[in-house]
Amino acid sequence: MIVLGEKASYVKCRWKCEAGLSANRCWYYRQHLKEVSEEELFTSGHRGCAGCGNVITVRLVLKASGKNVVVVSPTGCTEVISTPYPETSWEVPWIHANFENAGAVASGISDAVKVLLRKGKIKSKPKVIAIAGDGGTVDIGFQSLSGAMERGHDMLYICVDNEAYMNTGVQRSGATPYGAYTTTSPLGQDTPKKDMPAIMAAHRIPYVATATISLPLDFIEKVKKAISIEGASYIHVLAPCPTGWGFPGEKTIELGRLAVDAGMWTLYEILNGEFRVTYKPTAKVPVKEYLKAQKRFAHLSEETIKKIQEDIDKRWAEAFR
Amino acid sequence: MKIVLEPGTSLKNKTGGWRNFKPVIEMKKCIDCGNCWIFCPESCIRKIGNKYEIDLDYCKGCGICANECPTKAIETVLEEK
Amino acid sequence: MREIRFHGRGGQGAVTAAELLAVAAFYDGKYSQAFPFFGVERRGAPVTAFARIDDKFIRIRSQIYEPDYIIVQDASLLDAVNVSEGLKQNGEIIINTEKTAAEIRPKLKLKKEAKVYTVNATKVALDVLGVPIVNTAMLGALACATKEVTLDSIKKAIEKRFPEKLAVKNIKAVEEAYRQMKE
Amino acid sequence: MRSSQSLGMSDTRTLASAKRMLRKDVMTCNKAVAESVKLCDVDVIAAYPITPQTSIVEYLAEFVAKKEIDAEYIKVESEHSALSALVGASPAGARTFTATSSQGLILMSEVMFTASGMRLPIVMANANRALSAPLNIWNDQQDSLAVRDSGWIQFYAENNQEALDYVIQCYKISENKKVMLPSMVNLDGFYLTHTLEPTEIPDKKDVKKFLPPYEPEYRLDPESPLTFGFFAGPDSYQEFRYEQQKAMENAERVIKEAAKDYYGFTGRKYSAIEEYKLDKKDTVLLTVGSVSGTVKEVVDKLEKKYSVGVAKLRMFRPFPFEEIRRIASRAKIIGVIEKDVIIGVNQGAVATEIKNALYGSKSIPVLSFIVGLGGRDTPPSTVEKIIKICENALEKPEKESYWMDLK
Repeated sequence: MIVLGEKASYVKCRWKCEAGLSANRCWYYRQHLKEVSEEELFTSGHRGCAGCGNVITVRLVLKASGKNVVVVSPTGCTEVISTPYPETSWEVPWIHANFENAGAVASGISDAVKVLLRKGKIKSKPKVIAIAGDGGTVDIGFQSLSGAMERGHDMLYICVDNEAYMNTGVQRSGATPYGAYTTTSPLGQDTPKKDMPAIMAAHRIPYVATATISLPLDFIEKVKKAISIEGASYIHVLAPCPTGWGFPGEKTIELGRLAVDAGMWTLYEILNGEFRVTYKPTAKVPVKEYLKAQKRFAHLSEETIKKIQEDIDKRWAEAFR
Repeated sequence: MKIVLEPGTSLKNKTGGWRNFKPVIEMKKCIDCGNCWIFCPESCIRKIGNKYEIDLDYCKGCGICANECPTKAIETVLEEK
Repeated sequence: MREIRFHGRGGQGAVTAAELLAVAAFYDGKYSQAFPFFGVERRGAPVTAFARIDDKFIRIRSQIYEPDYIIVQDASLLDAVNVSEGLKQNGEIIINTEKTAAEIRPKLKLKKEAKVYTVNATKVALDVLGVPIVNTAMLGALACATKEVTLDSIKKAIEKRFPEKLAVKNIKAVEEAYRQMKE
Repeated sequence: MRSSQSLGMSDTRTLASAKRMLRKDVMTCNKAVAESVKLCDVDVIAAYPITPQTSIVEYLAEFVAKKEIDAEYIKVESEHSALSALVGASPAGARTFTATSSQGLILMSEVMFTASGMRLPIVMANANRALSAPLNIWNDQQDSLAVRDSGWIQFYAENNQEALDYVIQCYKISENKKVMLPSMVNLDGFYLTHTLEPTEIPDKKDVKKFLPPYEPEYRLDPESPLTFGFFAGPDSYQEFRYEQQKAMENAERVIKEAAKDYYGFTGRKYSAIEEYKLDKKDTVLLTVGSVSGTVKEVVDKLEKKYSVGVAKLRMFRPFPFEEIRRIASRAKIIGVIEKDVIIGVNQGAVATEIKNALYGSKSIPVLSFIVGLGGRDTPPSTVEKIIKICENALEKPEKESYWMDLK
């Protein structure tokens, strides 16, 4: 098990290895990774793109959760690539209903489990996990998610954020970052990315966290923590998409790391109202490096990049005070 | 027709055919860090003791494993067609 | 079949009165039906409610156009609504007012066979309940004037509907209105 | 003579009530529906308030709060989420219930297709109400008829008793392994929902015997990790729809069986169509829902003058094609009285379906009478007019559809 909390060795481990410094130099990282479950609950043969960040997310979630779960996915890449009849990649109970109702469907399962346990109709209590894309979370599924979080069902909602509607061919969502090209923001997104974790935190649920697949130990730890907490929790995980962002498939993990190191994505958790940064990059990378690695930002002028950098500097100062 | 699907049935769909490049591990460089395994989107890198094996039936050749290998033990080579 | 139409103002309990009447008739061993006509109006606007009583199950579902009895919970409605519209030739209309039947009759455009009863239900309600909600008192008046339901069943319906303290007071209002009608 | 199916018949009641004490009370239809849910050992209720359904969810909330029902009541933030929550709860193994009306039903409609396609035995009560715009909170049946193709079994109640009885039977029908389709009970807004009348509540023990606990064939269960709600391409989707159609056909038989069992302990007989004074009549007035009672009253009044009877359509899905043909074979004209219209067709949805049923069989005129939209009252005088129009059309129908009482 990965030890939660303030153990010196662990903190040191995370601050070095997960920053992408060479894993061969960090004994702790290797040890912790060895503690991650080898069981594959999301099998090969799915239809995801080569280098798909969504699938890595699902794998990491299931490695953290183990078998005793029920997973809900709304419409999106994850659903389409994993369940074309008559095949499925899921080795855990899984259900899809519609695009905008993962929150509500998960509420229903969670409460059904509660009452069926009480009535002795089922024996064990699986954790309900919704795994939804950014479109199904910050846009069309927002209402049902907000309702579910506010009601506080025992469930974990994970937003797999690849910052646009990738399933339909890269259209902008509320999670698309400022400046990014999508087919429906051809001149670049002209609004800032919706701060969904902050909105979720405003629901005063016990646990909200951000994560990225590029720092798997941090992510797995957060999923485990969320599952152990009774009530509604929310994790927003940045999952780079080679197809939608325009970078070669082998760079999926690298891009996630760059996003964090450049300050485009901050890793933190809010446990019972208490905010804590869980990872501070050892060195701040200029955002230009992150932006220039992706086609969706290729059109940005120096001026715009400067503006983005200034915005990041401000947020960085706030986050890592 | 059943209204549910049996678990893990996508194993029938061998996605190895999607590949242009294939990863090759040079075992003596491997330090057993687990990076290739944890990041593989195809769940097709398996731990065998302290070594790793890539199931080419499913590997789509994305190259994440090679990119994330700290010792450059994995190389991607053009698939022979 | 007997058809009863209630006229009141939103908040005066006309719908409740119709419902209590239906429940009371049921306790008398009859079949009954009660339903409101809801507008989007809120407290204070004119409200209509209906009840039917019969010896067999009541199938008809339309509003009541030719009532046997009309209850007017608030005499001020006479200026706003044609309360006596459609009243059967020998129908009866019971009005909450301080005035006598003779005094109020000219305002009603009634056929000469129709009967008018008046009762000062507001006073009864204020005396007994402390609030000018006259629905239960008017039921007492109805029971006395028409004999369509028994006083006992009305009391039973009220007991079932209201919490005990309120039920006791409302039953008192029913009895008081019944007594006053008799006089 | 009154039909044995209609409520309040001493002959039907004696059978059951002689045997045991039955609970009878005066209540609104909304209360009756809530009472029926209480009898069915429902596990999860998810609902959102909307006029004129609201008191159903208020009663249910009270029942759950007082532990009279051992269920979870999810106070969702919309009707869409109400049905969505049940789409989660039902495959988790729960017996589920929701109630809605009008705009709420239409908001749900996306999920209705999902629930039926996933073959979930969800039961819903719908308080029939007009659709906006213009905004209107009163009764008609445009809402439920707009979702006629969503794969839900649809019943229409004439009175409170029928609504209560249908809800109980719906679970039995929907949960049948040969059916596995959701069902809805439609009750006319205000005309039923807010109308108090004597209603008999069946004995809990009888209902329990009639309706055993829900045992789903497949469940969201980590012990057997199945995938629900998958993606189906052009090579398989059509087959899933075909199976839904087959299930709907199976439902016809299952509905009959359920009605038979239900008769056994209530003495109340249900069939797809209730025939009232239909024998050897020229005109058949085909009715849906609460207006049926008014029509029967008028038929009683005018039976010496006109050759007219009533066929009350109790279920619209599955549609009772055979019964319609049988009724038509003995009649000269059918007048369909319904509270909806298909805009662009200038007829009601039921009338077009009747014509569909009669295609290729005996051809008699089918007239569509559009009444009561947006809660406009349908008094006996309107029914009388309809009977006269039908009588005149026996010779030669002037037109196919009539908007009654149009101002």
